[in-house]
Amino acid sequence: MIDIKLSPETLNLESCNVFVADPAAGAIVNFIGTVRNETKKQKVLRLEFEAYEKMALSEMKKIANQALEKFDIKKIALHHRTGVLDISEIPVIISVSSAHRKAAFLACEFIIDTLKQSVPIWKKEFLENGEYWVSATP
Amino acid sequence: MIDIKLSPETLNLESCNVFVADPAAGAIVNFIGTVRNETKKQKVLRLEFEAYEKMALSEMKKIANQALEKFDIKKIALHHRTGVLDISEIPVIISVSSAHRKAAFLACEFIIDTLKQSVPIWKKEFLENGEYWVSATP
Amino acid sequence: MEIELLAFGIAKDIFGNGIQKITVTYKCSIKDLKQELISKYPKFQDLASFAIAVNSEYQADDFVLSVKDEIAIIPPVSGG
Amino acid sequence: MEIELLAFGIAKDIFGNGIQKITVTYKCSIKDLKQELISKYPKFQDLASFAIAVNSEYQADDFVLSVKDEIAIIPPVSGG
Repeated sequence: MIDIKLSPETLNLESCNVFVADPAAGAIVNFIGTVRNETKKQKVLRLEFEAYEKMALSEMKKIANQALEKFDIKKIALHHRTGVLDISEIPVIISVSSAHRKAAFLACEFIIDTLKQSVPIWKKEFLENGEYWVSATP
Repeated sequence: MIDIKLSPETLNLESCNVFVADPAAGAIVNFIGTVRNETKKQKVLRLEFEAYEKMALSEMKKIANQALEKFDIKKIALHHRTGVLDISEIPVIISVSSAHRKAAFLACEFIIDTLKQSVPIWKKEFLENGEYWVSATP
Repeated sequence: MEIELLAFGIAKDIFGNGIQKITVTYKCSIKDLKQELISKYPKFQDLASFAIAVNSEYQADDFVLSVKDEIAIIPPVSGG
Repeated sequence: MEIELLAFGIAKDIFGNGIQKITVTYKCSIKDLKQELISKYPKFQDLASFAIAVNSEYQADDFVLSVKDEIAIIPPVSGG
């Protein structure tokens, strides 16, 4: 079972964990992305996330389904934020439940690694000397 | 910075994540243990956790300090419950923050793996046919 | 034929717009579209890479576009 | 000398008590204590293993006990 969300509103960890809770689960692993105050030794003021929403949701769903196939896990919640985020705000939450912990750790890492490769969401960094789309140029 | 707790009260994930939050962190990883309704194909009714409290706290602190030395992480919260727990209740929460996610995943797994090997806490399973101290006998 | 391109991230900045019409040859492939884009908007060459999605799916260079498709330019993603 | 042992988990069940006094030789090592325990309480032999902690630290078999130490029997742990 998967719960996918893309939203301009503050993400809610508790609702992710309530979704993945399962009496047959012995473990829940969460990955919570948080906006860092620094990148490559430069001060970050804030970030902005833009998404190709329809495709982002469909790619997020694909990744969650791949994770369910690859790992012995129960449920996944995968929520991503859009819009302007300040330092320490949360762009992404991944919650995975499993009977045994190893599978939940592996699935959670797989999901965030794959999301960063394929989901059409773009991050703009606002630094003191200007704005940059992350990874856009070599 | 580490926050260690051993308590008969319901554990609180939010307070763990508030503790580890850091403007220089880009990732928080949580491991949440949950009581499974089954073990080795037998129905579990509930669990009871007993701790040698003084030593458990000192071993938990050692593990957290080892994790801080081994991995490039910021902060750790490690909370363990004692007493009787029903299905889906939470015996343990580990929260780790880091600049880059890989270190938080590795530290979180290291902490739970090591806790299960060395911290003097004992789990009794209440099954339909009796009560058993987990792993006590071969 | 004239097609409509959705643009995101740095691609939107290059066009100055989130939707851009562009004229391409009939039976234009993704490879042809990429060449057309680079020739009309040389800044696309500065990107680390860019992909084309058709109807919300990544498609390879030999995929042939049709006027009815929803075509999007996907510069390097950076979610999470 | 008489020492006091803290017992947890299955060790507490074997003693029927969380604290158990036991008489051992002067300069008793952890190895000696384990042998004494197994001879007085044969059920200790059924355990997968058990360790001894002195003043909240695991100690090896050659560690010599003193009356003032806080000595605990640590059967296989199973937290988490």
